[in-house]
Amino acid sequence: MKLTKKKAAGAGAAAPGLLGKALTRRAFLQGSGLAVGGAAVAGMLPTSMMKKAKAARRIDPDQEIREVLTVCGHCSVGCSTIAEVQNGIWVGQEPALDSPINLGAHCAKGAALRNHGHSTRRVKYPMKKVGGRWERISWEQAIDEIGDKILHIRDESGPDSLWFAGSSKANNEGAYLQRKLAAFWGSNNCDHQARICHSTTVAGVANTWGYGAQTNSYNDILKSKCIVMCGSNAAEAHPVAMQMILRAKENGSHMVVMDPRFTRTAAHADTYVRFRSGTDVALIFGMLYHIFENEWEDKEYLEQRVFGMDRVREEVKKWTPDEVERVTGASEEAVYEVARIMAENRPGTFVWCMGGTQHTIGNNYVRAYNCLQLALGNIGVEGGGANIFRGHDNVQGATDVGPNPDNLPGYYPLSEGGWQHWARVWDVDYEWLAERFDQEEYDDGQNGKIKPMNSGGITVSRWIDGVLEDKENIAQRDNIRAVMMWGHAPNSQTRLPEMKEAMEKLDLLVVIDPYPTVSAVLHERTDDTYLLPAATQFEQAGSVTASNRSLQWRFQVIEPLYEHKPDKDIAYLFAEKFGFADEMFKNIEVVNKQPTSESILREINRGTWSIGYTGQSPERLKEHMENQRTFNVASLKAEGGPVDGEIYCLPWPTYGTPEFKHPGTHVLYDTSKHVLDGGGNFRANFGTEYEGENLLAEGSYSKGAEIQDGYPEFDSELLKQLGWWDDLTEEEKAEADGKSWTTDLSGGIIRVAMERGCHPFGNAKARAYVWNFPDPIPLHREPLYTPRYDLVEDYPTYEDRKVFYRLPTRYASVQATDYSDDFPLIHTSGRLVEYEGGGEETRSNPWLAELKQDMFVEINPADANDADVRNGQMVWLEGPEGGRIRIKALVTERVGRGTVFTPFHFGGRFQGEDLLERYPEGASPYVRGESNNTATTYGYDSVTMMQETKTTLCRVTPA
Amino acid sequence: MNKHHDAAVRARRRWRSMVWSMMAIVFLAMALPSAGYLFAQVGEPTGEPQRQFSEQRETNPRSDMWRDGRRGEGGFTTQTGPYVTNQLMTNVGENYRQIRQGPLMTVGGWFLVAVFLAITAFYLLTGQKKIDGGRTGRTIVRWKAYERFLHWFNAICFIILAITGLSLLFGRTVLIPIVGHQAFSSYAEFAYGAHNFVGPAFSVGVLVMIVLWARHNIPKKHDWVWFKEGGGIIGNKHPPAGKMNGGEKVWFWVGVFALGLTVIITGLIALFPNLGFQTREIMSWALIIHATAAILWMGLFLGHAYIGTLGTEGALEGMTRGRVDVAWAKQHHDLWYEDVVAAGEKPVSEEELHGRQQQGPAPGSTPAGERGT
Amino acid sequence: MARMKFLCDAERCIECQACVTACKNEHEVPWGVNRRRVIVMNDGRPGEKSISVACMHCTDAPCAAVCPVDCFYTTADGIVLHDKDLCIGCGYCFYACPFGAPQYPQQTAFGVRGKMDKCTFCAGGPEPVHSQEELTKYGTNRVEEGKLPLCAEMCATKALIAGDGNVIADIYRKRVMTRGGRPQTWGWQAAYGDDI
Amino acid sequence: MMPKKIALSAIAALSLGLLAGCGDVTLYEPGVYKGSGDETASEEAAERRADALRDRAQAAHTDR
Repeated sequence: MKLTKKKAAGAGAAAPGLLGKALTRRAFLQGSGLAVGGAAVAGMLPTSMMKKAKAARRIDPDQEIREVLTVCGHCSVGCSTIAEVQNGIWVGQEPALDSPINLGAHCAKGAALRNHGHSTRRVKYPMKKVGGRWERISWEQAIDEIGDKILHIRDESGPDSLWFAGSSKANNEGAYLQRKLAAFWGSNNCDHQARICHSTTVAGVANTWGYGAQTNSYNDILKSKCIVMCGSNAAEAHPVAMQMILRAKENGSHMVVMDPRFTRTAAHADTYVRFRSGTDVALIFGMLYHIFENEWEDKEYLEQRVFGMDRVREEVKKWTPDEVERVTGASEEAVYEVARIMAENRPGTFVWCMGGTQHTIGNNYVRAYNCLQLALGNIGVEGGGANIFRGHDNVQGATDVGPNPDNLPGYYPLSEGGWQHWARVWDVDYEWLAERFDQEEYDDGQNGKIKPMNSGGITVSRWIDGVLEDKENIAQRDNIRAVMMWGHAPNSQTRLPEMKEAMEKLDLLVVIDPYPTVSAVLHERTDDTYLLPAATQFEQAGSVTASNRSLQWRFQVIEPLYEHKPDKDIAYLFAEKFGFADEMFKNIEVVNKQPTSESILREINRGTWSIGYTGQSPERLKEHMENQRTFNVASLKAEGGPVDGEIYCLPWPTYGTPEFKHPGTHVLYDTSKHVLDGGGNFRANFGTEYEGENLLAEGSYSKGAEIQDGYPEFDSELLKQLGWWDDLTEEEKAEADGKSWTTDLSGGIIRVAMERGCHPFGNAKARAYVWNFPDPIPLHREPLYTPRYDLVEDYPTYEDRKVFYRLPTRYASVQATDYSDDFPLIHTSGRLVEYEGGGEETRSNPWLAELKQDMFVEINPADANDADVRNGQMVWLEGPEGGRIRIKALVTERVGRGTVFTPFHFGGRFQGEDLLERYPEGASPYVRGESNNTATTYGYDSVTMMQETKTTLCRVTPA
Repeated sequence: MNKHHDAAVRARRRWRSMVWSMMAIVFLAMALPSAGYLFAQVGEPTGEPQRQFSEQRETNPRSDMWRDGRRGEGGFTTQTGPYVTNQLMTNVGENYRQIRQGPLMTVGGWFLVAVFLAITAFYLLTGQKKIDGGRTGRTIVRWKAYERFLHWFNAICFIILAITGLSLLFGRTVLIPIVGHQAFSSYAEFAYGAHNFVGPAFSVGVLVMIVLWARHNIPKKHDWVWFKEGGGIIGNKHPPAGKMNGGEKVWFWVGVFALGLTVIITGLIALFPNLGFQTREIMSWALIIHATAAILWMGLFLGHAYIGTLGTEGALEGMTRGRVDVAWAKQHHDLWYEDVVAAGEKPVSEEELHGRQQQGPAPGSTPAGERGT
Repeated sequence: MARMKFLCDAERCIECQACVTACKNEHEVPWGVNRRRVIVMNDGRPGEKSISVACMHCTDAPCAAVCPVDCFYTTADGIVLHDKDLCIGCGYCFYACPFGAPQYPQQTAFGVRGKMDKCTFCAGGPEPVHSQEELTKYGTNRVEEGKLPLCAEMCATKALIAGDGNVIADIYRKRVMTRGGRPQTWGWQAAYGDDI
Repeated sequence: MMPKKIALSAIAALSLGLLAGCGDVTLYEPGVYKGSGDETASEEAAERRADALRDRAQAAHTDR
């Protein structure tokens, strides 16, 4: 009926100007909330109710639209995007075509970012549970009550009875303050997602060649002649990285995917190898077997730059093709083929993700990959490298400067030296800081005693045991009694039934998050439970470190919605309540109880010499963001423009002060470049010799180095020996004397070393043999829950450990029981492209939630027939520790026979029960489902406490 | 008496005018689409004759998959929604388009025009078939009130459905040129709704009719004779017929029963997509069959309506008053008349009828024929 | 004259759904209505390929041919648009479209569907450019701002490309030459006829 | 009978006339849309934005 419509249209056409002005932001939010909510609700109701779904967005064409360049918060690729803001409302999203990282591209999550500026499914204001019901409270009341309770617990049980999870989603400034808050509180009991993400990578890689980060970059893959992806499903986890990978493939690069599951990434590979989950070491050594057999290794490289490869060679000899096939299931032809491709196509890059890290011997996997790349001479070259795709948007940054239980920002150790350094940076008295900690000494697990200030705290993967374990078995004063989940989704952790128990045992549970997360609903607590609304990344400014170590500046898009507060503000409020705000924020600019991101980053710049986080001043980062278009996509180097010659967003290490203008390091350990140009070599972090063997590089050095051989790391003594001491200015001398390059706050040692072409961290060999690890040579060990119990005799796990990160940790005693008869299927897990992490924020985004509405398990047709299960049917998936989940079966050949796959993003249902009632009203996500981790099992990496999620057992029965 | 007679005459006139206007609507409905062809140039066929969905003839490793994709083989999709298909591409739609825009619109349209013209020509040539020897003045009950209600209910529904249905099929060609897009869209929205809501009611009516009247329409031997003599439409033969003659039985079985059920079933398939079993393929074929059957049915309907009204003197009364003249009964349905008389029914004259009516409806054999007029 | 087309490069498409959510984001398309969808063929098996499908803006559009109220029109640069004021929600275009592009807000008894909704190539509809009516009924109008459909602009791997047929054919041809393979311009012949 | 026929034709003609009066008379041409206009559908509009769109396609889709 056109006539009536025309009339309405006419009226409407006149309205926007008036309405646009009259419309307050709050009214807009309500309107848009109704619309979006209506839409989603309609989708769940019978379709006849779907009429309500209608766009309610208003854009006034006559008013100015502000464009804000920001960075996606959903994975580590670091995609820029342009937010269009009008009247404080995020009205549009445009691709940032100039960004050299994504060239405007996004995945499902990135393309749906704008919803974060509108979502009503959030925790809108502070809430607490009173008699089992959520009640709204004020921020003042919340901080007051929580603070009092925590202080009370501290009085009774010491500072270590508070454990808190920081966040890999906080920006560098937020994450840094989280670590600093823990330090000033007097405990190392803080951790974040990196523990259950890439901790084994960081440990394995750092101990092999120096730094624990991705050596090259997504962009650098364009130069690879061969791309091997093992345990990485980039098409779903890092979709925009696939742009570079597929471009490289089009240019003739060979793409190999090795994975137990035929992933969406595998679908694009030239070669795909399926093998049994949990056998990477055997597979990689099977490849090395062929490489050594055919003398494909880079002998000169090994001689000059690698230590201990001969010892690895001995182990590799055991991995004959027959044995490899027996253990992994991969045929000799397949393994030989991949080895040949890698050998014939150099440089080649090796990519791994959670598939290679989340294992009880994850550190062995990682080092096996390293050995393979070292043998081929692929590390430290453009197009080569270990391209370790990180998970969260700032997991690299939070690892570098954030809440880690086992080190201080910049990977400074928990030893007195490390603390002294940071006390100097923070400008606080070391003694005062030390007194904040529990002064008792506890078992260090190596027949010694250690103070909590110097012992690694309880990890995020194990906090449950910190609550549930007998007090006598824990190497600290008392159990964990209060937990603060500050930007952490607990359903990404294993053993949820026990977590429920632990949560219920706590004296206090505080959840700080934009969304309620599973922490708010898993348990049946009635009181002493708080929800504090934290702002999303788009409601605050700050720097964020992508997987390639680039620190992009994320400009603030909108003011925080509702009563949300940025992480840094929350940190300030707690510090104030705990009574050390003045000390903690001594050198940080605080405006109206809100610390500024810029001043926090400057403090980070002043302290983190060890990893070169010192050159990335906020001004430099912003300048880079503003000149994105000037950067070359393959080299990430600016060609002309105001930042000519610098690498995009100064990937660390960017040594020296901002004024020193180090260009950032695109490819780590690359000897073909001058150190002032981002060149380098392997780090001398483990002394100069081991058992009489030289650990320093031999005849290999970065371009233009004045020392044309290996050399140890720089300190004032070395400078003096070399006769370079007088290159320092007088002020530098005063500061640098007696210091090393990592603790010299003047940066003089670094400056002089680099100006002479030398790398401040020395020039050594990479270690294929890591003597300080449980398995110096990476060994294959069967998973704790293995379907091949017959192999346990040959490849057993470790002995149980009494104290490991303060907790007893079981290995052999778990493996002692054979579960493979009752639980015949390998249960492995991974990501979906639509969701991220625990999934709460993405499942609360209707544009994403609509795409995956059911939790499911992928099961091979043969296994489905064995279990009498049809496609689409509801099934029970049960783990050997008793946790079980009721989910949909997806019968597919994507998984091989004997393996099932579940995504880990779901939550809001528990063992068949819907937890909807336990969410604060209106804050439940659109899609709820069983968390797969309800059915996962015990198992922790022998170096880092990484949880085992990729290889456990289960059985599937019709529900 | 006279007064009564006048009243009866007036009533009859009223009835006639009603029926005529109804007929006029029907004819207009038929005529409008056809008339449109006079105004508008007949559209050139818009599609290419037969589209090829195979894009590459060379073989390549994945050609099988793409061929399947083009053939409409389903894939996997995470999108959900009532109108989401998991097909990359399907040529179901192309078939639908070709048939609808091709034979259905051209052949179907011209078919209706041709039938209409043929009937007009026939009428102009032969004129109305009169009652042999004139009316006797005595009448006999032919259709009871509920039967007449059923008939006219269905007739009205049919006409509404026909008009609205034809509007949706031919409106763009015929009406848009006349009334423009907007007016037509408003009308079409109404027509579409009317069609969808009258349809189910009509379905019920037709089903009831089939159940109630099937027994009158069981084919008999004498029907064969009726057909051999061409139904007596031409010339002066009076082939034998029971309550239903051969022609009416054809209308019943071919029209009401076969085409009716076809139209109803296909209509319901198209009308209730929320039942869930309907794929796009089933739906589009349902629409094609629906329209084809409906057009055929309308053709038959034109004949039925002509014979029942203009074509035959005295036929319409059976459905309006419910009573027919004895002469008409003997002429057209001799076997039935004999049966009725044998069963004890006595023809009644107008006078007796009115007299009886004055005393109120007589108990027993004769139903209240005039009630409702 | 430029002729707007979509092209989805199956060698690049990784089924990441960015195109789908970009569309939802840009036009606030309600739950249950999908202007664009991704189809995976041979899901989970070697040879798996995915394609993003939406309205292809056909040269001789079947939807327009069967529409009883003639509500479709083609812009001079080849974008097939429709007028929701004229649409009666009959569903014929859904049956006719080879790509399953037309969507409706409802699916209920008695054939009530609501006004048809489909990809507009981010070119809005017949309402005044950038008006609230255009925004609510059809979504934003990017083409008028000199921008291309957001789905294509945001594609993770630049598999989905949109724009003037000559330009995107050029871009695609270069890729195919680098690849040394044969082109797979999926859906082009069906949508645009033989002269590509 | 003749008067009835004439009456019938008259009704038909009248109805047509009345219906035609409902709106502007638009003569249909196959394939040509004559509904409410869209100013952005014209040749001029397409011409006006062609260059911008061409540049945008290059910017958005080429592998820089």
